[in-house]
Amino acid sequence: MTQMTFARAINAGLRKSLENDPKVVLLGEDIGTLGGVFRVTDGLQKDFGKHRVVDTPLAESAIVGTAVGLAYRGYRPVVEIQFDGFVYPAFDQIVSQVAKLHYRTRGAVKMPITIRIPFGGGIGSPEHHSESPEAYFTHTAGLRVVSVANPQDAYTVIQQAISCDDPVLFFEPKRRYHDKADVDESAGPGTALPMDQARVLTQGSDVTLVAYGPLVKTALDAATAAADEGISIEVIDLRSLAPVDYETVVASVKRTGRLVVTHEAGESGGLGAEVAASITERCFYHLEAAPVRVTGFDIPYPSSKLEMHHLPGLDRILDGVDRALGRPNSLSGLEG
Amino acid sequence: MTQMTFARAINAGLRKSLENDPKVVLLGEDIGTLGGVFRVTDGLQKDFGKHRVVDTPLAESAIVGTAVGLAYRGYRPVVEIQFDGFVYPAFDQIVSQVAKLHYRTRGAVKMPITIRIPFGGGIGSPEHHSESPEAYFTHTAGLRVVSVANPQDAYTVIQQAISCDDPVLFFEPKRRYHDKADVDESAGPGTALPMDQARVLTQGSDVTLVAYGPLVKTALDAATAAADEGISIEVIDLRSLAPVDYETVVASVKRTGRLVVTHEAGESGGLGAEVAASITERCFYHLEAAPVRVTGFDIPYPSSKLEMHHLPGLDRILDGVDRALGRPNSLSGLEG
Amino acid sequence: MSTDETGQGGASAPTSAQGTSGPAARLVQLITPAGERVSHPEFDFWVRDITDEQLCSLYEDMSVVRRIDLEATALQRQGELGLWPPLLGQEAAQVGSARTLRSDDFVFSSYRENGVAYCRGVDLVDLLRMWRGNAPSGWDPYTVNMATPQIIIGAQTLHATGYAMGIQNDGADSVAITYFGDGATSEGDVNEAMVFAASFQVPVVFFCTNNHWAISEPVRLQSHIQLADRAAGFGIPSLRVDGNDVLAVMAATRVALDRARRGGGPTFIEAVSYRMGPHTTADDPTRYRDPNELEDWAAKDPISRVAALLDRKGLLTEGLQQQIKDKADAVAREMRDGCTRMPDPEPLDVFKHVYSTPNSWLDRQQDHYSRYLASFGDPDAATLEEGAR
Amino acid sequence: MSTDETGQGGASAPTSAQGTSGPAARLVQLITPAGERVSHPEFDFWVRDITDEQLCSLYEDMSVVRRIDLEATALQRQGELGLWPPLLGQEAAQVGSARTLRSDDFVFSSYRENGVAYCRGVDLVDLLRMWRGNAPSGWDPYTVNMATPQIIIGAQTLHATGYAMGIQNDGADSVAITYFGDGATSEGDVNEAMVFAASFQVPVVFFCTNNHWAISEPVRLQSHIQLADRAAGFGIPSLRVDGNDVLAVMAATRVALDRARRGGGPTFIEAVSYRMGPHTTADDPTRYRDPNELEDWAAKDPISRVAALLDRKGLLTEGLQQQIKDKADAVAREMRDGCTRMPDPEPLDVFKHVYSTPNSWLDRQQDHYSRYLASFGDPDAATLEEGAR
Ligand SMILES: Cc1ncc(C[n+]2csc(CCOP(=O)(O)OP(=O)(O)O)c2C)c(N)n1
Ligand SMILES: Cc1ncc(C[n+]2csc(CCOP(=O)(O)OP(=O)(O)O)c2C)c(N)n1
Ligand SMILES: [Mg+2]
Ligand SMILES: [Mg+2]
Repeated sequence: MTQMTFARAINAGLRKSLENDPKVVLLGEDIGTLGGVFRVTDGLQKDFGKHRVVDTPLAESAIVGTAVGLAYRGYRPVVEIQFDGFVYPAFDQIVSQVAKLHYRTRGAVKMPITIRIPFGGGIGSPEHHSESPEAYFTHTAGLRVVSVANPQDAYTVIQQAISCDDPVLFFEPKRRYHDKADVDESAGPGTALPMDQARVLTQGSDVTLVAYGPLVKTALDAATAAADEGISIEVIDLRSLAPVDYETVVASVKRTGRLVVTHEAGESGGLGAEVAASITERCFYHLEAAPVRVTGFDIPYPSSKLEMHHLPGLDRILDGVDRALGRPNSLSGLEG
Repeated sequence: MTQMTFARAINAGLRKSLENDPKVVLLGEDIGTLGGVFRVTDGLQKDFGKHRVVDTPLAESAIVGTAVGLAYRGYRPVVEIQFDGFVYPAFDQIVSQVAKLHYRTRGAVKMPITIRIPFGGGIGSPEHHSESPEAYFTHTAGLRVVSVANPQDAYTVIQQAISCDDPVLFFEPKRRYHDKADVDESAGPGTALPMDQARVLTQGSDVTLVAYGPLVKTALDAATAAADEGISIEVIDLRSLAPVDYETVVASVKRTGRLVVTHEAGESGGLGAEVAASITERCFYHLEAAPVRVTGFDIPYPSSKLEMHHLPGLDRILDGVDRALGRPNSLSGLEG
Repeated sequence: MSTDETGQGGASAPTSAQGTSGPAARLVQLITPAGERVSHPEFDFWVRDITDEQLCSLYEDMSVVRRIDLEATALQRQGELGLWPPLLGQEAAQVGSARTLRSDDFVFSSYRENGVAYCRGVDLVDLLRMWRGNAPSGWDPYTVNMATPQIIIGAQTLHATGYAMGIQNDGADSVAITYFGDGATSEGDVNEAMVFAASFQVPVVFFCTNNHWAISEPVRLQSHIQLADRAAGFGIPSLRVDGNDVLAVMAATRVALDRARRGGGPTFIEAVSYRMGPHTTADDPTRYRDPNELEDWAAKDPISRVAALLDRKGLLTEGLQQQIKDKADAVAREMRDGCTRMPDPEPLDVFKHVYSTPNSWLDRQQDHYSRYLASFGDPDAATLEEGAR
Repeated sequence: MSTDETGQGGASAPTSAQGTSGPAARLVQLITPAGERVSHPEFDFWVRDITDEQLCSLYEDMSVVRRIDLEATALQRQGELGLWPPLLGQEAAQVGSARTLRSDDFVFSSYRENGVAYCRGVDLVDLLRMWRGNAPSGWDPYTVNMATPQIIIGAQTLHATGYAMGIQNDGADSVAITYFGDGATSEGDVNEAMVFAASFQVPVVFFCTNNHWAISEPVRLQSHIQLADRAAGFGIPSLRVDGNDVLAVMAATRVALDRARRGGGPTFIEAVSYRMGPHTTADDPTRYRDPNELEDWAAKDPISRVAALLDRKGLLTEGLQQQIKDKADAVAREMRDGCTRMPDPEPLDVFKHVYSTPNSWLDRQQDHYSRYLASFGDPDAATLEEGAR
């Protein structure tokens, strides 16, 4: 066990992948000499060379597009998109090429590309630096989408993503980069929980609270706070956003009868809608209330002085829990 | 009243907008001399000149990006994306610029840009020509998204979109381009139903069937077929996909107690998830069954010889209706 | 239909040809439209090994490619294909370049390079699979080292550049070549590909077929200057060749490949040709194209000029012509038969190969859909249900 | 802080300067780092009207801009701003170009052109609004004809090109100018912008500040050749100037503006400068930058060379220096006061201006959120609830 930050844990996982497979190459802006603007790739170019850890020109479509070419050649490229808001210039290559080439070539060409994206808000940044674009990718067939919420998962899941033969979007909750925890570096990608499975973090009987990435910590805090009021929350860290491990969520909701989903992304068409709709389909006769979404608003990410209003915090999540439980809440008395 | 095809009706609407407002300009690939690959802009360059109807170089990001600049200058650009699958290179300009500039400039700069996208399948085309990318945009704050299902709406809604001060993505169901109907050309954008409102097409008491774009016709056919079996379906043409006119859908579901949503786009994270989740939130105690989604699969659009399997047809919709009604259906006996 | 395994170039190559770049490079031509072999101080060197026999073989390949193209167009008209993008008029550009490639070079092309695919050895029926709507692609790229057609304009140029980064990492001396059109030069991706290729000096050849049209848009709308001149601004040398001259195309491609193999980085080739047919079988060029232009270019036909050259050399014998006709007939027949006999795909094929590992969302949809099919009591569907995974 | 309303150019302009383009254009310099005014056969003409008084005024603007920049950096260090992108070392490129613009020209810049914003007359407090995190942008673009900063690298070049299409349609003689960095030249958008600008020959100036770094990446990673040479490949003439020489920058910008106003289309300017500070206040350049490089460039400082020139001319009086110091002090004070006194935004501001017309989804979210705020019994929240629309 080693204490390390979230960012350091990803770094350690990347290092392991670079060591274990000579076909792993890292591509991105400022990932080499600088070690990334968040230092996630710190030291890797020095240790693995300029051909394994490549500082690229400033062009996101090209970064992903050349990763496709490298994959054709048998490589396993790991791409860094510097911030969430800069993934859109690469959208075409991701959606029309990375996601579809395995299908389009009838399985002949594999696209074992990992696209790392620091995402989410809460760090006081200017526009385009705090977005949560995951729903664009969870709606894209051919991609796998994961997010991690603690250093241990960061360490193992990044390795699982890299060794997966399908393309994986790996969303890193940037406001948790400095969180520290023990990491068991002997936990290999093979022995750890598979990356497409969710994890139940706290057992609870009153309501199921589904979160991922940056809000897992907030959800756990909410569960602790609720416990004081005698409310028992089962917190699930989704981990895999596409596909969602509905088996785990369904099992929980069948017991609790109530569901709250939370994310930073805007509500309409967000992953919460997908989870709510699917759980309703699968648990309709077990549900005692409509699933509740506690999410960011349908707005461009706001200025940093206002971001705490946009981001679901502990109180808003508890308000959502109250709604799911039919307890007094901010919308009491309002009709649908 | 004039009989015209769907494509012709859009052409007539574009012509009206060009006539009424000198600031309206059309931009796109092959829209001038050729009149568009679907002939939707046929004759417009001849009549309004090369500065109003502009054949652009082959670069989608630039088409949308220059439209942004034209909007800064007070123009109302109407952009054509040749096929759904070619909108992704423009994704960054749409999501980070078109959608956000009004917000980012605190209302100082308006983005009255209309982006026309022929979408959907059923025309036997090769890959990238039959996609349904609407959910990417309905999840993007700052955009309005509409789709139309008949020539009359095509004629009026395109004019409403162009005169709207917000950016509008206008999805045209390309497999309906040749459908003919009477169009009342005296119906102005001001007198017609506002574009953000849904329309109830058939009154029904057993189940609410929500569709948009190409599947409205299929939904109506399903309602007719169901009527023979004594099932009364209320078909709603959503028209506005963002925001969805939930008032209209809620009123219907509160009467029928059952909801089926259908679209060609893949199920997971599609607009159907959003509609199902929102209707469950607002009508939980009126729902007698879980909302049912009848959609395309989570796959890249398949080869044309298989597209009828992917596309929701009349029978699959009726199977979904049976599911909503608890009648025997293809999944009978299956547990969630 | 063969690939060029002979190592071209060497120390004696005229160096100026290798460095051709900069504005308004002169159009390289080795065979005039009238079939005259004109000598060229730099480029003759690069085709010095082309024997009469090889010339005949190039003539054959171009003729066969034309026949394939016409047959496919006919198949489309007869309802056997959903769509076809004719390459009529571009045979020299495709055959001339493809025939210079080694089998370990890798091709990333657009939808129009079916002549290149033929030269790479793609099975004739596989060539049509996608256009018939039977499958999302026709062949396994690794069996012929050519990716299946790219429809997203310009996207493949980045794939070629990335592949070339891989070649460089591997220390190999093969080359990635990417084909794209005049219209494609306007897309961001193509320009970004040149940025990356130049920055990393990787072995990639940008082969731009300027066929003068991007659907209805003339090349002048994309650029007021020659497309070959685009490359210099990225630090990439370029060549501008008569794309209807099979020898000039070979020479230019060899210059580029040679440079790439020696670690000299990317080259941009503009092959000036003409799209004699419609953009695709769905297009009607009479709406936008002056028929005189077509006539002008018909006089520069890439195949008839080689016929004329062979004739001058006394090689255009009846025997040769009959042999080529027989070959073309056989190829056309094989293709047509294979096309019309191609079995339809199975319904549950729609779920295949989306992922290479199990996916719970999709597996459930497949399960539900096979139950749906089975609910019609369709015995086929029931069978399919089992065989699906 | 004034704009250049005098119509420059005219029939007597030396024509060769207007046509400068092609590879390796020589770096234009009119003031040496030592402050010597060197004459130039073509470019002198374009600054022939610059009086001593104007030179002093340019000196003042550059000095004030530097002070603004340093003050903002200090404000960030003191926690008053969330982030600041210093322009230290780029004062001549920004002031020299911005001062040649007419007020009806329109600027589309990146985040670093705060000196340009100052010259356009942007309010000092508005300059900081976004960096403080108070609002998504600082000013109304139409009051100063300058768009607020663009963070998406290169995106603004397309906006400028589109705006210029609008100018052309309107038959106006104003110009759109877009600022971007060396790194930005690799983005597809910048290249597509050149394609459109060249195709339509619209009045736009591409002003590329080559400050040698894109965060930690040296310019050589983006291009092995001079950035100015990129433009020729698009059919766009280019100029390469000493970006630390305010007169050379003025001259080049005037050439470009003059060409644009006369219908001559776009021009690309590479202003060769240096980012003396970190990329932003969040950056640590010691991780990637050789300190010697910084020293070399310090010797080419854009402000001290004008001081030296003024000194040679006997114009660098104590009076002038005091006057400029007073001005800079006053500006810094006004900015600091305005910054620290800036009222925080109201919670429900997050919902404002997403749309310009009512939107049922958002209106409901706003309603729910104000109820939520009110549920805390916060009287403020209750008030906000009413005043929100
Ligand atoms: C990104 C994208 N935009 C638009 C299209 C539609 N489209 C298909 S072919 C074509 C013209 C391409 O012209 P060019 O690059 O010259 O190649 P050619 O067809 O002449 O071989 C267009 C616009 C597309 N396939 N992809
Ligand atoms: C599309 C996009 N990708 C990445 C970034 C992150 N980023 C911000 S500034 C910068 C470097 C820009 O360098 P340059 O264009 O030279 O401008 P400079 O900062 O030197 O003024 C990068 C990579 C971004 N803002 N936008
Ligand atoms: Mg072409
Ligand atoms: Mg820079």
